[in-house]
Amino acid sequence: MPVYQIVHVIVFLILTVMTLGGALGVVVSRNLFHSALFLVLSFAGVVGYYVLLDAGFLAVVQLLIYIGAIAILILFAVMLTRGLMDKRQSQTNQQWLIAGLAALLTFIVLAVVLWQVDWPVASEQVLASPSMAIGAKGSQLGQDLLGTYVIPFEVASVLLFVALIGAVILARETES
Amino acid sequence: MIPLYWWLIVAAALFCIGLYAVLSRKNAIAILMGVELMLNAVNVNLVAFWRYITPQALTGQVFAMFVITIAAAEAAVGLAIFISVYRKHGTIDVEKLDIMRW
Amino acid sequence: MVLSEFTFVGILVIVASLLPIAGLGFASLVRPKKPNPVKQSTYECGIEAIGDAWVQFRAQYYIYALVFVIFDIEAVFLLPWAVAYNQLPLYALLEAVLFILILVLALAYVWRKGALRWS
Amino acid sequence: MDTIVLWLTNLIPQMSEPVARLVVHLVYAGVLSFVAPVVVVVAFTYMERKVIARIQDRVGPNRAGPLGVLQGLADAVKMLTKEDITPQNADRPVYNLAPGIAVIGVILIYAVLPFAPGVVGADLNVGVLYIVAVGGIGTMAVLMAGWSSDNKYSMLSAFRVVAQMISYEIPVIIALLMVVLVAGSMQMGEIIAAQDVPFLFTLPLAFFIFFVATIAEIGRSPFDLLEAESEIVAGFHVEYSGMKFAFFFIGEYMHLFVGAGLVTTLFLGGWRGPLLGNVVSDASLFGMLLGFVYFLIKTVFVIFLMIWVRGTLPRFRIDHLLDFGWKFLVPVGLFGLMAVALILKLPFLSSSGLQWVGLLVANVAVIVISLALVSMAARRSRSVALRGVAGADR
Repeated sequence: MPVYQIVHVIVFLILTVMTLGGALGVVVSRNLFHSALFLVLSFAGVVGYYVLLDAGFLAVVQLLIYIGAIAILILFAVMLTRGLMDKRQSQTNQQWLIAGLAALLTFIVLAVVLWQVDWPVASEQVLASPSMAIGAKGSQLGQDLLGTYVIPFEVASVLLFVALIGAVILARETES
Repeated sequence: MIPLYWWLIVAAALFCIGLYAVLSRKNAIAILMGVELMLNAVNVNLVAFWRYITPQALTGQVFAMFVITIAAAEAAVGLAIFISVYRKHGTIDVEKLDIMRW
Repeated sequence: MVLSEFTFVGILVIVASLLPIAGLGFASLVRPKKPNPVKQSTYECGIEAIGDAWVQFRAQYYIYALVFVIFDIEAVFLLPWAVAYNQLPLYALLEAVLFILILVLALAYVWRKGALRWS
Repeated sequence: MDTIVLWLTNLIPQMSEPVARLVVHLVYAGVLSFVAPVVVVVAFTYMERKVIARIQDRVGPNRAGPLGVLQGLADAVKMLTKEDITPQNADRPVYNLAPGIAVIGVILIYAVLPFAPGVVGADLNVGVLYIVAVGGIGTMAVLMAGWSSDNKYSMLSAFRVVAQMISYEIPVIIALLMVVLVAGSMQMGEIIAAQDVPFLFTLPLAFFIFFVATIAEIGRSPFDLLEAESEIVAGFHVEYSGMKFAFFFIGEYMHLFVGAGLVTTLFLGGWRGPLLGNVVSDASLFGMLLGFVYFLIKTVFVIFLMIWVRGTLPRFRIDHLLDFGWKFLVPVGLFGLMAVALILKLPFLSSSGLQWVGLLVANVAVIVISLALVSMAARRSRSVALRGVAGADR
């Protein structure tokens, strides 16, 4: 096996430890602020995944949106709503055992199925040259977004519009 | 190259951890974090399928972009609801927020 | 795949994280360490701190974060458009202007509602 | 990078190309993370103190070494030997991680900054977006520091700083969108190549927005609310001392330099300058050196401008600051963006010379119209306020 492939696998394993470790941290941590920081760690692992999968643009988008925006939003919400931060109090409801079993069972079923299926992976030479979302000059993604996906593109704008208005109305401090 | 099913199994694990968070946590924000983990798992799947099965078309990446958009909109509105509820009831423990039940 | 353009970024993350480790490690060798309760108490202008750090903050901060998230995503959609602009036909201009105008409308609405006012 | 790799493989023939590349990358990363912080902090704190002193009719540092040039080193020694005090109730892991993350987040931006022709860590295809995205790491560090210190003031300050940073990230992105639109690329190399006329002259609006928003992102005066001593003690890092405080400080100056470097690269043509490219080849070592000198001259000039702004303008109030971002820079930027997009598609402006003129005209028009609107609104609100005062008197 060539050296770069070994490096590839090592990087994959490190990122997996980050992503799944972070995710477990979110679930286990009693301090909600720590949970949110573990969530950021998990997102950062996914950034690395996208780089390994040659989706550079998405990696940066993940960094920008998830870590730079959504995580900030969650941290703000955590800081604004104190409560349930008491370390002595249980953070889980009574059905945690059933929930854990259900999640574990789902995982086992999924893993077995995913492992058994013979995926129609593309041929070697197709795999060797994935399409670039954004090149040094010009962008396939931009052409797709304004061509094939133009309706979703505009609908996304409307969705953001509605989300903004709804959220602002909900979160505003009403004058009293 | 790393085999495709490695990615899929990691994504499945991430999804199930998120599922556990949604089912078991009391705090509404923690539940939302679980949902975000699940959406991330879906995105990893989409991008992995794009890379291994149709690397010539950008469909997987475009889908992932829309999923991220929806995740952000959902987080924005969801957290706004929590803040509003917190202001009214002083808690965002979903077990105590059952006034709508009766 | 062999050597992604992000390789250097990965290397830089690892090397750069050595800087704080090295800096703090070296400093811990030379600096004094004589803690006492007064030194370690919270500094709030010299008055003794009452209660813990958590007080009710304004939800106004959250609203700015909210508007920011929405515009951030808009940027993610507009950047591929901007890069591809030279290769796109004229209608791309109209589509993008429509996209931007919807967001201007959102901003105008939030502005009119006074949500951006720091009363 | 390629030039240096080639030079190294010629120097040591036994070395294979990938190994040479790895070595160059490691050395470059080492320079960026260990040499650059020291040089940048020592040089620019000195420059800032001297310039501010001159503006305020003082002498500035003059004790340590000739003309006080060793002042920065003296400060470094002081920081190293200071005791490290951690508040009793601090959330220790988070508290200790925050300064490191702050400085790493800034160093990561340097990866895409081209210092000279071919001297860039990674000329990413998504370079511009990468800059904005990595900037978000700093925001995270601020929140971590503010939260973990267990201090009301640091938490309040963290809220403020984050509100400021995210509010000014949007204008930065809009200005960058204009640049990307004209250059047709997000890669720093391509953006420099597209600047036969620096974007300062074709996109003055974008330059203005980017410059102002960069100052705000770095958190320098007049946007230095994080250090508003009279209001919030000293910002989110009140509880930090010694080396941990020093890392926030290093991060701030590293950010100053990289911000100015980005202004240079995106609007002033980066390392481009006379003689380079036609008389002296880009690929030669001398060409690299010359490019670096051009880059440095422009960047130091931009930093000088920032210090000048700091020495001249008073601090903003938080509500004015947020209003200025959301109610002025963002709408003006969005209309500017649409104007630029329109100009680029006008059929009768097909030659590049005419296009430059068109862009300049459109930019200036947007600036003039928006300033006129603002002054009209200001006059109206003033007269309303005056009427209120008059009514109260009666």
